[in-house]
This record gives sequence, structure tokens and C-alpha cells, in this order.
Amino acid sequence: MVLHDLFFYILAAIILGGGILTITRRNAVHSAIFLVMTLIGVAGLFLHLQAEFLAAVQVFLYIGGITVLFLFVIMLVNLDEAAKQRQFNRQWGLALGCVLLLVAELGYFLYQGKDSFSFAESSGALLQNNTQEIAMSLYRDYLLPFEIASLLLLVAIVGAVVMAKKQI
Amino acid sequence: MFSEYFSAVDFLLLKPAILLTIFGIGVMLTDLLLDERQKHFNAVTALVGIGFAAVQMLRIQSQMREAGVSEVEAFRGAIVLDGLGIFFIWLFLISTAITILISFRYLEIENEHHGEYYAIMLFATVGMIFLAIGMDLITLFIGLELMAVSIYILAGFLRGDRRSNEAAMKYLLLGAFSSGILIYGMSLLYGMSNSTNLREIGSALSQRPLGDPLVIMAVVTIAAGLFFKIGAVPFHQWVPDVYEGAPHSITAFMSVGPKVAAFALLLRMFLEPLGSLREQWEPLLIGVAVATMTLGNLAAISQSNIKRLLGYSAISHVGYILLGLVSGNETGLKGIAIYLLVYVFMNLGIFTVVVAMRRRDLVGDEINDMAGLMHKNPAMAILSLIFLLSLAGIPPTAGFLGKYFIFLSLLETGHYTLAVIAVLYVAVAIYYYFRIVVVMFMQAPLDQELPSISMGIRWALGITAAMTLLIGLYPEPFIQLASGPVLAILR
Amino acid sequence: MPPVTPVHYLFLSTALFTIGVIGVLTRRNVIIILISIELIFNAVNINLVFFSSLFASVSGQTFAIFVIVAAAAEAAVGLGIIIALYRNKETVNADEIDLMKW
Amino acid sequence: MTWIHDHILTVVLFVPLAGAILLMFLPKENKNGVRWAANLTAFLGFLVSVPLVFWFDSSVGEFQFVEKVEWIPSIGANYSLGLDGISLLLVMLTTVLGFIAILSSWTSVNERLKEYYFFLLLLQTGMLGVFMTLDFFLFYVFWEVMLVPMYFLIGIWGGARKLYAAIKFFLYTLVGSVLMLLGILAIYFTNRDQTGEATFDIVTLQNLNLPENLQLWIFFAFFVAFAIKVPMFPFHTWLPDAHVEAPTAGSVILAGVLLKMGTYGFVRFSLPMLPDASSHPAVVKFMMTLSIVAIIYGGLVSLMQKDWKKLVAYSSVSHMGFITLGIFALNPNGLSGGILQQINHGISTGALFLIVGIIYERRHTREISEFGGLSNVMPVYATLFLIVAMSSLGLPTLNGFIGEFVILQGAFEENWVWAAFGVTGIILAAAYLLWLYQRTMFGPLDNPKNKNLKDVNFREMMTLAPLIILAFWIGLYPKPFFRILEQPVAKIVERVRPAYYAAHPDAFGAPARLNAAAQPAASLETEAAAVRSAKKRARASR
Amino acid sequence: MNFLESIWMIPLFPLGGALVMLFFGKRLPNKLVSLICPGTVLVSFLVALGAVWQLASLAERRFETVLYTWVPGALFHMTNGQESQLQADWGFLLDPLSAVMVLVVTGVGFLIHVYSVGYMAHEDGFYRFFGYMNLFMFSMLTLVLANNYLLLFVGWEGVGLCSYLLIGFYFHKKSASDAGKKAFIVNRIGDAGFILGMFFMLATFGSVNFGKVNEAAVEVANGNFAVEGSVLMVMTLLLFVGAVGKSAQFPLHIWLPDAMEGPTPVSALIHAATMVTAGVYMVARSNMLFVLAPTTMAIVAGVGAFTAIFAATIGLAQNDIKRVLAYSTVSQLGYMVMACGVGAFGAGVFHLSTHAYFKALLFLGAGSVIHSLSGEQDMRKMGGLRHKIPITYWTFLFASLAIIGTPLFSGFFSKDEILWLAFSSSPVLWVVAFVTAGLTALYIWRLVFLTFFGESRLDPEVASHVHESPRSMTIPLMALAGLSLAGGWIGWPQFLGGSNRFEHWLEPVFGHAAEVMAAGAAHEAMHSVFQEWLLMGLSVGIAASGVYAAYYFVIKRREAADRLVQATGGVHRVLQNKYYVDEVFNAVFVDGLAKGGGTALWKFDASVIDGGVNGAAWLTRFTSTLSIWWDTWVVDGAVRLSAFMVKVTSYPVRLLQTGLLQAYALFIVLGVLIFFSYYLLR
Repeated sequence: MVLHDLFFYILAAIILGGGILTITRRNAVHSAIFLVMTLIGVAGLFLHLQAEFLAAVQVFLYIGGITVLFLFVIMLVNLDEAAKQRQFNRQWGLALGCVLLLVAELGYFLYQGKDSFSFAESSGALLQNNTQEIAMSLYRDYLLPFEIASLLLLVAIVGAVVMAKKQI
Repeated sequence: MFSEYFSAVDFLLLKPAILLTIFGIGVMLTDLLLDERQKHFNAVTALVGIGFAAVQMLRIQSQMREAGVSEVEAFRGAIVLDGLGIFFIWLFLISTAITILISFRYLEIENEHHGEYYAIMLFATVGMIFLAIGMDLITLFIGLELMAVSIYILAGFLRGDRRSNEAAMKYLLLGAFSSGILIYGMSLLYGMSNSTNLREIGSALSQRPLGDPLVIMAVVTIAAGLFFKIGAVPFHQWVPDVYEGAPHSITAFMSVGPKVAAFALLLRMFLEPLGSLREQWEPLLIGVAVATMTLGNLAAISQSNIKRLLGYSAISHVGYILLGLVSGNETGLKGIAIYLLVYVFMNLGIFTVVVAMRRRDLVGDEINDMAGLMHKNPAMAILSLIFLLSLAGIPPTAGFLGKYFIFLSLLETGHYTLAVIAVLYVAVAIYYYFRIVVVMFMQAPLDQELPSISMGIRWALGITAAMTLLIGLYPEPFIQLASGPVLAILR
Repeated sequence: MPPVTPVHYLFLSTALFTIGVIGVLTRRNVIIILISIELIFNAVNINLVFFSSLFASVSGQTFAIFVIVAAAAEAAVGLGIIIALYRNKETVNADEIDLMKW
Repeated sequence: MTWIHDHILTVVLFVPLAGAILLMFLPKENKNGVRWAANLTAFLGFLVSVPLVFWFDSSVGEFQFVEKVEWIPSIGANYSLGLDGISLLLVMLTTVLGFIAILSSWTSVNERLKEYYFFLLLLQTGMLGVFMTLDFFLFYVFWEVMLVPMYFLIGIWGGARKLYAAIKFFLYTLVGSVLMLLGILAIYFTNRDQTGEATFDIVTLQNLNLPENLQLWIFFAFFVAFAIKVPMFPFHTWLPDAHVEAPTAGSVILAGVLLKMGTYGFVRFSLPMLPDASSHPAVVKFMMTLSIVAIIYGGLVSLMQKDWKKLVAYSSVSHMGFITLGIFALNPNGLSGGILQQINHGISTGALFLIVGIIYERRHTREISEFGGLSNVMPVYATLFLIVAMSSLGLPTLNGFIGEFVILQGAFEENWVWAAFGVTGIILAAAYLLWLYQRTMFGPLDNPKNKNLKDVNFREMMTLAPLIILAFWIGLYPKPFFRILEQPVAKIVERVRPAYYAAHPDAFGAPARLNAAAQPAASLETEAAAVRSAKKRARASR
Repeated sequence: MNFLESIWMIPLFPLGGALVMLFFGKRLPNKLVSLICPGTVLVSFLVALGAVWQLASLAERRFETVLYTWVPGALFHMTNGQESQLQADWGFLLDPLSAVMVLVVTGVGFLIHVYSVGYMAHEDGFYRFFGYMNLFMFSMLTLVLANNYLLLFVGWEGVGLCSYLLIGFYFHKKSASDAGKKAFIVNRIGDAGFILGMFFMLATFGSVNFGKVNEAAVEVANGNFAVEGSVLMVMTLLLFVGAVGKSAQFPLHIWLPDAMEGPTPVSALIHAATMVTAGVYMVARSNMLFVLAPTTMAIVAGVGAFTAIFAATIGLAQNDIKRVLAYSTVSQLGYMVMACGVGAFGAGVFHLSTHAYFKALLFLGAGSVIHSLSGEQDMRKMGGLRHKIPITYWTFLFASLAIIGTPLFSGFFSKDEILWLAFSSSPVLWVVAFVTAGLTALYIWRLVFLTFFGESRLDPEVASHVHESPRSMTIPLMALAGLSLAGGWIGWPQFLGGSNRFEHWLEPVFGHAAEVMAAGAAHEAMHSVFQEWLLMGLSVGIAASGVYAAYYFVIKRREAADRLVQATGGVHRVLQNKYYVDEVFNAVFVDGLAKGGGTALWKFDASVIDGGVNGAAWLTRFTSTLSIWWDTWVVDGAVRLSAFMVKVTSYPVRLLQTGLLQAYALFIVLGVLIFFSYYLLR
């Protein structure tokens, strides 16, 4: 089980390190790259949790789609100038303070909650045939959200086009 | 193989949404065939779509009546059509229809008359419908996103206008941020119950010990996300800015449709899964409600932009509606339903007037732009007066009725201090609403530009004013109408 | 190193969530704010998938898929709006977007 | 005829509204047409109310001409109207003053005529509704309805600070009325809890027995609403502003009718619905003190006014103090005097405002120092003013005296000190009114602008004539008025002080003592205590 | 014809006249006006005469008739717990007392009306004057004929109003309208007392009807009706406050001299013969109540005596002919009040009637002088008029003789009776009254000598126009002169061989009171004829010496008068300024209350008036200002403050709205933080 735990710690380090770097890098492109690092970490975690299909979706959709989209836009807007400017806004100190306070409270709550959180069903049984399970879930239990999601994507496409085009 | 999992009922319930989607796509397609001057045809198409959806709703209702059921479940419990859902769907259809009525002349003036506008508005309506009838976290979440994303786009629809861009930007970033918080809370709910069905979550939560930190985390995050969507203090700050920047017609839409939908979601969440935790969230709600009323009313006083002012006024109304949830008894919930019903009409009414103020060379969103309206268009001035009185809650307009139930419920449940605070804010509210009245009735016109009135605006004004007065003067059928949802929630 | 318990997963997701929040609150660049929001969604996904494996039920994973979809949609529209804004204002700095206030 | 008889109140109530709506369809340019239509409507409104007087049976204590139609059954609100003696008098006052107010505006208002008359007529319906309704919900609706037209009357056709005055009027009244709404709702749902019946029916609610501390809270809520409307002492500051800025007709209506809503509210709601609170010694003392302060204070401030209209406005504060003094004496004389004085105040102060209006129309100023010696050029005006002033300062044979005397008698019965303070108000009234009269009517006519003033014309005389006739009528033969009030007042007293009419030890028993003057107050306390304990027992046994 | 049944019409005739004047007066010729208005009064007089004639033949000499219930108030509890009904009728009572009053009022009133026809012939507003006069007659007759206190109060206030109107008849004169207002307001102070007295009466006896109250009072005297003495004292004192106001007793006398600003017939009718006696009438009417309250009686007597001497001394130093008469009136009213105070109600009423004759005559005579001198009122600018206006002179002489109590003149009988009864009550009172008698002789004869004797001090301009008054004025003068002489014979006292029929006539009214007084008196008054003769002789003597002193100072040794004035400079100034009472009142009430902004109105030495008066005036002004200040700043201020706070808080609230989306996001986080903190700290 130690190996198992070690994996978790490594992945957590990748995820959190990537996240911190993402939000601290001066260059937006670098941020996007470190976002990819985080996403890969998360994908790894998914694998670790035996969610193979989701790990794949994470890699294809997130890294392959969304991040590239980000990069496109970053390239589109004036990159160099933005990189030379101040990267953090004036309220960052205050904001950081608030967030840390919040983290303290959240941590406290989680720590308090660790006992009341019951793990009765934590069988640890492997999910056989993960993809098939997800398919059944998606097309049977969650067919309606799936359909709505398609509409959502349609709207997103139309919206992105409407927003980004000079003249419709 | 399909019928193994799904029945005809599922699709029957889905029909209004399907029709709206089809017409939405249809609008986008026919838009390609229309030239610049025929764009209003899009509005007609959209209206027809809403009409079809409405007819479907009527049929569903009659079939439910015939079958003698008050609640229909579909898609394996993903949606449940009950009184509440029906009530809200009607509100959405009405809001969207009236918004379409006031839109086309406005969009012509703005030179942004595109089919996508109507299409996205219809898609947003679909999202709202699922918010009203969803009984599953995933359905609700995805419905919320559909609605929200549509509104982001609509808010930024005047792409050439910086204020519109800015509004869309702020709304999107803050909206996404709040969605993140909300979904974090939802994930905790899932974690605590191993289910995404609201009712199952509810029964799982009621098993948990009092003061469970995880429950608190879930409640707080979900409450924060929902409060953001309805625009309650301190999560309200996007409201004035977005109201001001968005196109007039979209501000009108946002102030009713999505807001009512957010309330539908809030009611669902607080009453179904979190219903057993009332004593956990009630103090929270009281604080938020009082803060919302206070801030909304106070900040509205010194506004000079009418959309901004109405934004703050909308915030204060949220406070009142939350009070209905605070008391939470039958009267209170009935009050919320009636309040929302009335709110749709009066708010759309006053925004219709604002939309009509948009003239060729005039943005028309400053209060002073309404100067001398009584001389220019007395009918519109008098109707505005009715809307404003209703917003303030002066009988015999409809607005009073909503407040009546809220106040009564507060007294019934012993929240005397809250009741006094709430009634006193009525006086503050009248102060800023009457600033508009003063400008309209007692000042000379600043220019000779008449308000831009189209057939649609006429109809919209007529319908909203008639309803505002009718609900005020003869509220009985509407109270009956609103009792349905209450029974649905209280079961 | 203590053995990994469910609380660790929750801590991890909370930490990632917090990082996202900090990003939203402090970075000037609107695009990075949007990226930070993606981090928040990922934190949620960690939660969901963890619970899913914990309960040995896939609905959590399905939920995560929808979250990804929503994130994608928001990112797409958000980037569209950023482009529109950039076209008009020549800036992507959040604290310069303050035309409307008070 | 029977239809009219059965629905007379509805007819009376909606004739002004119907006229107002008809008025909207007249062309704006035809100013005289609009004027005629409005005046005819108002006159018709008065005419249809006349049969009420003849059909009213003053020997019956119940509400008469009752109409009841379901309105909002799910909350128990009905469209129900009815009159007893108290409301009959006020309704008649309203129809008379309504017509007079409209008639008085013939030449003084020239702008936006249609709206002006529309609002006046709408106001008329609102006021009538307040006095007629037997449903608390409907009452509240009418109560608020009439705010809006009044707001516009002040705000559009008012003087220099009209906007300020209008919103002040609105806000003050609104603050009071929303608190009253809470009181109404509290009564409503307590009744629903007690009887299981959801109703706003005033007659039913008047028989409700509420716990005393709740009564006190509700009394306080009502008090704020009514005291602002009256206005009682610390809440009175909206009144001078509103009066001074309002157009003449507005002032007449405001002083003549609107203020009465506050006192009417006390009589109709506070007293019968909250008998324990109303007769609570501390409450009575509080109300009496405020009334006396208002009487003296209003008089003193009136003395110092330099603005003619403001003087009259402050005199209203003083006079309304008498009314509340009478009402909270809580005995038949005080109450009937208080109610009659409402009518008297409507007549006298209404007429005083007409008098001011007449001169304002000619000179467009109300500075007292601008005038002097007007008797020379306007002898008829001077005579009319004199009569009106005398009626206001309580000269016997005129209406004011009857009311004040009966009120003071009522107050005296409870505590002679109250009456003694009240009497000072009479002195002050003479002082400020006569001084006003002297400064304006007497003295040399040295302001050249006053040299060519025209005396009152026929129309103006016609606006004042009915009021003066009424003033003499009440002053010389008030019996019919007292008879109308007898039954309702007795009912209220019986409700508030059940022991009042109970048999007393026979005459010549206890010796009359000077400090016996304090005795009735003490007896009021003991009475209240006795009633309270009886109620407690009843509750306990239940 | 049954005159008794129609006594209710007596007031109505003049009212009719007044109404005709109000509605048509402007269009009527003066001739017709001068026919109608005195005519109505004459008719009233005749009806009254007939009624009194018939009354005399009634056994109980009392007739009451009720027209209708005027104030039908509701049930109330008397202080003894008994229930009663507040009720006041519009009803009339004719008994010996009101008979005397009604005859005096209508008789003298008629003569003065006739006089006015001549006097006012050249005035504008002739009809207005007569309208007011008739209205006054109506009120006065209502007052004297009323059968209850409340209706009496109607007349009481009515005469006040008419007095206000008539004093202010020359309304373009500021002093005149000031005086009218002052009269009304000062009277109102008295009225306030009267009303409160009525309330005490209602609370104690349950009624305001004369008959019922009287009966109850008799029961009290008989011990069948328990009333605490203090109640009666307070009640009567309050009633007396009313009388003090109306009958111009100290300290509320101040309005009367100022009232001389009105036309002279008004002064004669209202401020000498009729209205001012209303107070005395009311006290006499309430005799039964007053005698039950010995303290009140003492106060009444004291106030009366003090007023008598006080006003007489002021009269000495006045130079305005009408003002002298005014103070004389105050002084004589003091006599009457004193008479009531010692229980000599009959004597008081007797003096009231004789005073009505001679004082009316004095005023009318003075009016005639003024008329003939084209409005000159300053005695220092008169002199030697006796040949130029002989009728006025001779009639005036009659009146002067009557007022000082020359034997056989009317004043002799009434005054002597008062002096005698005062003596039998308290020698101190007698001394005061005695001295006053001397002073009366002095100031009246000073007036006579200054006006009619000596060399003429007239302006030449005026002198050329001096003329005797027209017949319409002289005939009333002569009639009144006859009454001044013979009017007192009706009360010829027994020790002089008469039967004092006047006393007997009033017996039914004052009988009970007299019994009570007699029972209450500790020692039986020694009814010695010798004492009576002695006192009479003394009073005639002092009157004669007064006349001589006047002669000495005015005619014989003018410079002696000047020297006296110089020697007693301070005293004289005080007298001339009427003891500064007016100033004090002005300062405290009129200026203080009314003229808040007061420009320098102090006409008197600041050294004389101490800081207290200033302080009091300042205090009233201050309260008034404070009230307004309170209004604008505290009451309104509180409201405005909250409005202001609302507005002010509006801005900070707006400032939260920075327009920066990350600030908004921070707020969201803060919100979440607060929520969590709430649960953490709960």
C-alpha cells in the first residue's frame, strides 16, 4: 500500500506545484504550460483512482482542447506587453490574507470532519470495465444531462463565434 | 431497447424544451435567409416557438389533470414536473416572450439585429426549464450552465459597446467562479450521499449528525453559489454593473427569467436536500436577507443611472423574497411564489419603459433621460407610475400582494424584528422610486425626442401593466395559482 | 508519511481549489483568471472522482465529465468575450475593466 | 330604487372614480369642458351621498347600507362597505369638501387641468373608501391609494418647495402605514389562530380578545400610523410643509379630510380592537400628554408664523390635539365631542384654507406682512374670514365651540388637569387667529399692491357658503349630529370600558371632593384592572 | 298678549336687525338703517317691559321657557359617582334679576342707539356700526336671559366678539384694532376660567341649568348634598376669573381703558352700561354657590375693593376724558364686585343699574363734548364749554352728581347701600370704599371743571366749530339725566322712610343666599339707624370734600396742582402710567407671546420695571421660539437626520462597488469566509 500512497503524494505534488506555478508565472504561455502540468497530474490521479476513461477525457479534452484554446487566445492578444506589466492587482495582499484565513477554516472543518465522514462503502473494489460503466451511466442514467450538455456546447460554439467575430 | 429504460412520458415532459430548442436552431437557420430589414421575422419565429412550448405545457397539464397526478417523474428521476416546476416554466415562458417583444425595435436601433440573439435566448429558456424541474444535481448543474453561458453571451451581445463587453466579462468570470464554488459544494453533497438525486441526498443528509463540518462546508459553498446567482449580498456586486452594461432588453430579461430560475434552484436546493438542515442555514439566510435589503435600498438612493438603480432595486427585492424562505411556512412560500410572479410583470414593465427610452442618439439609461415623459407620452408615464408603485409595494398594485404574504409569514413565525425592518425599507424604497416619478411627472422634457415605441413595446407594456393591476385588484386566482407550487414543495 | 486517507484527497482538492481562488483574486490578466477557474473545476473533479472510486459507482465520474464540458463551454465563451473586449479596449487587465462602478 | 338603496355606498364610492376616468377621454385643450366635467362629477358625487343622510337610521348601532362581496376569499378579504354614525359624518364631510375643493380650483389652477382633476377625484374615492370599508385589508388598500394622488397634487401644483413637501408627506405617511400593516396582520393571524377563521372583517375583529401585551404592541404600531396622519405632536412636521406647498384644494382636502383618517383610525380600530391597550392607564396618560402638548404647542407656534397658510397649518395641529384629547378621554362625551370636532375642524380649517386660497390667487403671496387693511377693499371677504376665524377659535353659536366644550367636558371627567390645559388652547386660538385677522384685515391699507384687490366673487362665495351654513348649524343645533353618534360611541365605550355603563352606587353617596378629579382616573385604572383580571380568569378557565 | 311666552323673541329682534344689516346694509340708506336698528331694540324693550309686568304678577316670580335642547351631550359620571347627562338647552329664564338686567340693557341700549344715529351720522360704515350694535344687543340679551351657564356663555362670548368688532370699528387705526384684539384675548383668559368653572359645576352638580344648580346648592346648604368645600371654592373662583375678565377687575382690567378706542356710544353701551356688568351679573346669578364658599367671597370682596381704589387713583392722573371715565367704570365695577363679595348681591345689582344710567350718560356726554370739539379728547385742551354746549353741560352735571353720591340722586342710594353693607361686613372694606368715594368725587369733578369751567384752552381752529349736538343725541342725554336722578328712588332705603322695593323685588333670587350669609355671620350685624346716618353723612362729606379739592386744584389754584404733581413726581408718573400694569401685561403676554421679534417696545423706564418682567417676556418669547426651534431641529431634524443618514450611508455603500471584478470576487470569498466564521464561532 505504501507504493500506492507514494503515488498519491507524487501526484499531489505535481498537481499543487503546477497550480502554484500556473498562477504565479509572469508569462501567460508559461501559465498555460503549467496548467497542463496540473492537468496531467489530475489525469494521473484519475488513473490512480481507476478512472481510466476520465483520465483519457482529461488528456484529450482538457489538454488537447481547452489548453490549446487558451494558448490561441494568449497568442492573439498582445502577449509581450502584458508580460511586462505588473502581474498582480493591488488587492493581492488582502486577498491572500482572506484566502489563507479561509483555508485555515476549511482545513479546520475538514480536519474536524474526518471522523464523521463514514467510509462504509469504501470497498476498494476495482471498477471493472470502466468505460462501459460510464457509457451506461451516461446514456441511461444521465441521458438528459447529456442531451442538455450538447445544447450547452452548441450555445458555447455559437457564442464564441458571435463574440469573437468582427461582423456576423 | 430504448423502451427498456425510457417511456413516452419522458419525452412528453421534454416536449416544451425540445420545441424551444428546435425553434432556436430554426431561427439561426432562417436568419441566414433574411436580409437586414426582415430580421424582425426572427422574433416572430421565436415567439411562435414559445407559443408551441406553451401549448405543450397546457397539454401536459391537462394530461396530468386527467391522470390525476400532481407530480410526474421522468428520466429516472432526473426531472420531476410538479406544481412548482409548472409555475416556474410559465414564468420563464412569459419572461422570454415579453423580452422578445421589447427586443426587436431595440436591436434595430443598436444595429445588432441577429437571429442568434433570439436563438440563444430560447436556449437560455431551455436551461431555465431544467433548473425548475431538475431533481438531479447533474441536470441542475448543466441546466444552470446552459442558462448562464447563454446570458454571458447575451450580456455581451453589443460587441461594439465597451460597457457590454465589460458586463459580459465580469459576469462570465464571476459567474464561472461562483459556479466553481457551487459545484464544489455539490461534489461534497455527492460525497456524503453517493447519489446525485436531490431527494436521496436529502434523506442521506438527514441521517448525518448535527453540526457535521462537512455538511456545513457543503451548505456554505452551495449557499454562496446560489446567493451569487440570485444576487444577494455580499455576492451581489455583479448585479449593478452587469445590469448597466448589458443591452437594455437583456437587462430586462436577466432581471426576471434567470433570476426566477435561480430562485427555483435555490428553493429546490434549500427545501429538498438541505430541508432538514433548516436550523443550520436559517441564521445565514436572515443575515443575508437583511443585508440584501439594506444594501440594495441604500445604494439605490444615490444612483443616477436607471438601470443601475433598478439593479439595486432588484437586489432589495431579493432580500424580501429571501425573507419568505426565512419564515418558510406555507404563507412564506406562497409569498415567494406570488412575489416572483408579480415581480416578473412589474420589473419587465419598468424595463420596457427603459428600453423605449433608447432612441437613435440617446442611450436613455440616465434617470434624467425620462424627464417630462408625462408630456411626451402620458400613457407610458402613467404605466411607469403603476410599475414603480408596484415595485415599492403600494396597494392596489400587485407588488403589495407579494409583500403582504412575506410580512404575514414573518409575523406568523415570530420574526417581528425582521418584519419591522422589512416594512420600513418600503419607505426607503419609495424614496428612490419616486425620484423617477418626479423626473417623469414634474420636470420639463430635456429634449423633443419621443420614446421609441414599437408594436412589441406596446403589447409588452399593455400586458405587464394589465397584469400588475389585475393581480393587485383581483388577486384571488393568482393566489390559487401560487398555492399549487407551495403544495408541491410541502407535499 | 502517513497513510493516505480520504481526508488527504479532500485536502488535495481543497488546496487546488484554494490555489485557483488565489489566482482569481490576485492575477491581473483576465486569461489567467480564466485558467485559475479551470483549476477550481479540476479541484472539484478530483473530489468527484475520488468519491466515485470510494463508492465504486461511476456517477461521480459521469458528473466529472459534465463538469469538464461546462468548463470547456465557459472557457470557449470566455475567450470569445476576451477577444471582443480586447478588440475594443486593447487590454486584458482585469483592473482596467472598470467603466461601470459605484 | 331598491338597487340604489342596496348599493348606495358603492355608487357614492365610485362616482368620483368614474368621473376621473371619463375625464381622461376629454380633449386637453377644452379647459372649460374639463372644468365643467370635474365640477359636475364632484357635485354628482355629493348628490348621490345625500340620500345616506335620510336613509340612515340613527337608532341602530350596527353598520348600515352594508354591502359584502367576496374579493380574495383565500385570505379572507372582502369588498365590504358599511356605515355607522361615525363614518356617515365623515363620508358626508368628504363629499361636501370634495366638491368644494374642486369648485375652488376653477381659476386657481390652469396647468395640466386634466391631471389635476383626475387626481382630485381619485383622491376622493380613496378617502371615501377609507371611511366606508368594513374590511381591514380593503381599508389598507384605500389608505395607501389616496397617498399617490395627494403626492401629485402637492408635487405638481404646489408652491416653491413642492417636491420636498410632497415626498415628506408621502414618506411620513408611508412609514406609519407600513407599521400599521404589521399591526393589521398581527390582529389578522391572531384571530385566525384563535378562531380558525381567516378574516379581515372589521366587525368580527372588533370583538377579538387579544392578550394585553400583544395589544400594546399593536397599539403602538397603529399609533405611529394614526399619529402621523393626525398629526400628533412629535410627528407633525410634515403637516406645515405639506399644507404650505399644496394648492388650495389640496390643503382643504388635506386638512379637512385626510387628517381625519388618523383620528378615525383611533376610533374605529385602536379603541375597539385593542380595548385593553387603549384603556391602559399609561397609554391614556401618554396620549393625553401628547394631545395637550399638541394643543399648546400648536398654538404657540401658530403665534409666531409669518406665513398665513403655515399659521393655519399649525393651528390644525392644535385643533387635532383637541380631537385626540377627546377620544382618549374614553368616555361618551369625550368621544362624541372628538368625533364631532373632526367634522368641525374639517369645516373650519377647510374654510380657512379657502380663505387663504382666495387671497393667494389674487396676490400670489401668503406673507402676512404683505397684507393689512384688506377690510377696506374686500369687506365681504373680511366678513367671511371673520366668521370662519370665529368658528375656528370656538365662539359659541359656531361649530368649534360645541366640539371643544364637549371634548373638554369629557377630558374633565377623567382628570381636571387635562381640561385645564386644554382650555389654554382656546385662549391661544383666540390670540393667533385674531392677531392674524388684525394684521391682515385691519390697519391702514398701505401696500399699493392691495389697493385694487377684488372682493370675493360668486363662485368663491359659493365655496364658503356651505361651510359657513354648516358651521352655524352645528353651532346652533348640534343635536342631530350627537344623535347619529350616540349609538356607535356607546358601543365603543362599552367595549373599551365595560364598567362605564354599569350601575353605580346611588346618588349623594360619596361626597364630591376636589381631589375627586383625580379619582376618575384612578377608577379608570381600577376598572381596567378589574376587566383584565376577569379576562385572565376567563382565559384560564378555557 | 302673553309677553312671558315670547321672551325668547327679545334677543331675536336685534338679531334680525343685525342680519338685515349684514346682508342688505350696504344698499340701505342711512335713514332706514337709523330707523330699523334702534327700532328693533325698542321693540325688545317693549316686549321686555310687558314680560316683566306679567312676571310681577306671577306668584313665584320666575318664568322659564325652553326652545330646544342645544347641546345634547352624553352620559357622564359626576364626582360622586352618580350618572348624569350633559345637557344644555337653548332656554330662557325671566326672574327678577334677569328682569332688571333686561330692562337696563334694552332701555339704556335703546337710548344709546338713538344717540348713535346722531353721533355716527357722518361715519363710513354706518350700517356696519348698527349691525354690530344690534348683534351686541342680541348677545347681551341672550346673556341676561339665558337659563343656563352654557347659554349665558354664548352671550358672554358674543358680547366679547361684538366688543372686539366695535372697538376695532375704526380698523384702519392700529391702536383701535390692537385694543379690540386685546379686549378679546384678555376676556378669553377669563373665559377659560369660566369654562373650567362650568366643568366643575357639571362634575359636581351634573347640570349647568341655573335652576338645578341653585336647587342643588340649596341642598348643599341644607346638608343634604355632600360637596367638599374646596370643590366649591375652586368652582366659584374659576367662575370669578371669568367675571374678572369680563368686568375688568384687577388684574384683567387692562383691556377696558384701551377699549376707549372705539366710538363713544360703544364705550357707553358696552364698556360702561352693559357688557362689563356681565361679570357682576354672573356672580350675582351664582350667588348661592358663592355664599357656600366663604374664601371665594373674601377674595371677591378683596379684588373688588382693591380694583375700586386702584382704578380711582389712576383716574386721577389721566388727561383723556374717556380714559378718566374708563377708569371710573373699572372703579365702579369694583364697587359692585365688592358688594357681591360681601353678600350684598342686591346692592351690587342695584348699583349696576344706577351705574348704567349715569355712566352711560357720562360717556354720552363726553361723546357729545368730543363730537362738538371735532374729536378732541384731551381735557387739557378743553375748558369753559358750559355755555357753548349747555344741554350737554347740564346733563353731564346730573351724571356727575349721581356718581359721587349726591343725596337724592340715583348713585346716592346704591352706593350708600354698598358702603353700609361693606361696613357691616368688614370695616377695612368700608374704609377703602370710603376713600374711593372721595377719589371718585375728585376725579369726576376734576373732569367737569377742566371741561366745562375755567377759561377756554381750545385750539382756535376747533373753537370756531364748537356746536351743540343734534337732537338725536341730546334727547337720550336728557332721558338718561332723568334716570340718573330718579333711577335710584326705586331702592329708597327703609331708614330714610322708603321701602327698598328693589331689594324686595330681588328677594326670590337672593333670598337663600341671604339666609346662608346670615347664618354664617358670627355676630348679628348691629342694625343701628344711627350708624347708617353717620356713615351716610361721612360719605356725603367726603364726596363734598372731593369736589372741593377738585375745585381747588383745577379752578382756584391751578399752580397748586402743578406743584403737587411735581412734589409727588414719581407717584404721579406711576398713576399716569396706570401702575404699569399694561406694560407688564404687554411685556408678558402681548409682546412676549405675539410680537416675539419685538422691536424696542419698552416705553417705560427700565429701572421701574424690574428684570423679572423682562425675564417673563423673554421667557414667553423664548418658549415660542423654542417651539419653532424644536420643530425645525429636533423633530424635523431627527427625521432629516435619518434621511441624511440614509443618504450618507448610500455613498459608502456605493463605494464598495469599485467596478473591479476581482474586488467583487474578493467579496464573494469574504462572504464565504463570514459564513464559515459564523459556524466556527457559533
